[in-house]
Amino acid sequence: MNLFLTLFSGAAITAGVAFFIAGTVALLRFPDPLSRLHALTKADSLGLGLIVLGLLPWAGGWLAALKLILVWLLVLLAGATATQMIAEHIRRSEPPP
Amino acid sequence: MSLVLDVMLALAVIGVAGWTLLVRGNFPAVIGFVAYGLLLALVWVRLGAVDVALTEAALGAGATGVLLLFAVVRLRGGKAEIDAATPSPPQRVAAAILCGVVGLGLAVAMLNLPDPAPSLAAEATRHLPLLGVGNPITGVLMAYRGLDTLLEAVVLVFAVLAIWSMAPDRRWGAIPGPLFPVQSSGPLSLLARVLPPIGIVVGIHIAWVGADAPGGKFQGGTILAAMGILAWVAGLWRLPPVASRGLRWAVVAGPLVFIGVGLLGFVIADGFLSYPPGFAKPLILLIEAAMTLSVAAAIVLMVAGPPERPA
Amino acid sequence: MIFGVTGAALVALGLYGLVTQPALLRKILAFNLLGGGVFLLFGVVARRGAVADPVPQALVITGLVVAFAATALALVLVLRLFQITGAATIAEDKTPP
Amino acid sequence: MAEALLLAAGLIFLAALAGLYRALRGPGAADRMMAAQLLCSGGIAALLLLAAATGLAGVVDVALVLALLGAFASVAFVLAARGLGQR
Repeated sequence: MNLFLTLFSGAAITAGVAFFIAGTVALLRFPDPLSRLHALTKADSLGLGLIVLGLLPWAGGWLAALKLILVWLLVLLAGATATQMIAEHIRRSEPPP
Repeated sequence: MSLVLDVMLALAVIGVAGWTLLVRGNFPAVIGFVAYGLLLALVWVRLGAVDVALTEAALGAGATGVLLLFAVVRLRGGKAEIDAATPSPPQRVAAAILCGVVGLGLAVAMLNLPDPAPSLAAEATRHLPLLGVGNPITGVLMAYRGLDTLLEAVVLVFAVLAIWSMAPDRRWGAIPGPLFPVQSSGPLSLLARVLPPIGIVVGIHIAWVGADAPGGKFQGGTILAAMGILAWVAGLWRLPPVASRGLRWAVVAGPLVFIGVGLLGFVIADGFLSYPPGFAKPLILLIEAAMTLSVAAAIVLMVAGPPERPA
Repeated sequence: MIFGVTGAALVALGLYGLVTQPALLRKILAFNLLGGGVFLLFGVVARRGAVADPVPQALVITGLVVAFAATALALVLVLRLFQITGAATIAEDKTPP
Repeated sequence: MAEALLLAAGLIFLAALAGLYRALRGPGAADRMMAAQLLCSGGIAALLLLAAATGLAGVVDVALVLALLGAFASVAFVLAARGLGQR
């Protein structure tokens, strides 16, 4: 059981890190701000989700695991709101391509 | 591996700080400064000082960012005078050399500090069970150096008064800060409706948990203040006028309770700000609760600024 | 010990910014950089013993809150100066009042 | 185990820094806001990994506070860019 857990969380965290790096590559490569914004938020919300998933078994107790999930949900809420507002800002400040 | 992480973190902090200084335009500088605050919070976690990391994260992201952004928006213009006052290149080089020497001296001093590191950790933790408090930093803040924390609570009240005194006479007693239109729909109103309840619970949790784990009144108060500012910025909460009784009581509640319990020390313990042996924790928690309220109120008022609009 | 040198570097950077930045808002930002560096030095000194020394950490927490209050007051003063004189800097007063 | 977590935290932090570097140089204010948001979520991820690796008490609380106030900072940036409220 323990081996399976270690493999599972290792895989999840590696995938999470991969998504973060993908998000950053997107930020570096994509031409216009809107597509960058889209890729960035998707990548780091999902990346964080996978990392939290990977950390759940080692969180030590149910309450700590719930707190990790709460952190992730807050980041999702925060990311969604901030992204929409930044998109609004981009739309308003630059003419559509 | 942790060494590599520390070096990266250190270079990042210095890089962002340098960038904040050299970038054209106030707006990017403030964004750089908030990033600097975030990185400092990470540095504090690496240094093992989680309480300080909490304070830096809460203050940096929550209150200081908004405060600086308000200033940036209102300080637009004034370009001509700034160029006139920019020091000439030789002056800048001289200043750079001077600051380099100061930095070097500090670095050298930091690298060979006295070998048996003088530390008060032992004394601090030895008396903790007497106080019934688990977190040594709360023990220091509330008991060993209680007077410092009391004076600091009073400093916050004075800061609010000093900011209010900047208002023109005809605006005295008015509502502080600009008017924010009510956001009927859109992401901001969603956030301002969903986040504050969670934030208030988290803020009170962190203020409460401060007795035995990292946390405390300053961190909890700052989070509550940030939630108040969010609701105010989204137009959901109208700041009360400066003259309102409730607001003034909220700001002075913390220091008053602190002084009250301190004076109580004469009667039930052996002096000002000393706690009776078995009864320390309830008193400390009472002070912490009142202080959390006052810190939150003071920070909101400091961000809002002097009274501007008639009631 | 890396963070000790970082703290010293931040103090140097903050001081440089404080001295050379003409705009008052940027001076206040530089001053906060300086403050952050000094607090970092406190943190490093606190960390040197076997267990972290709580006294400097408590001082830093108090310091951070007071530094925020000082920044808030400084910004209000700069705003007032800007409202009265229309200048966001303290240039030598060439024109008599 | 802890080493692996620290490695993951380091990688994420490196990714966040790369994004920060590019975005802070970016012309528009929107790029800079994205940089702050990326650094915030990267910081939170690194903190969670550090919490698991070092077992320090309260580090998850720091991540919680950052998650809570990170959104708030980004919102404040957008509002400031739009010019806050009326006089």
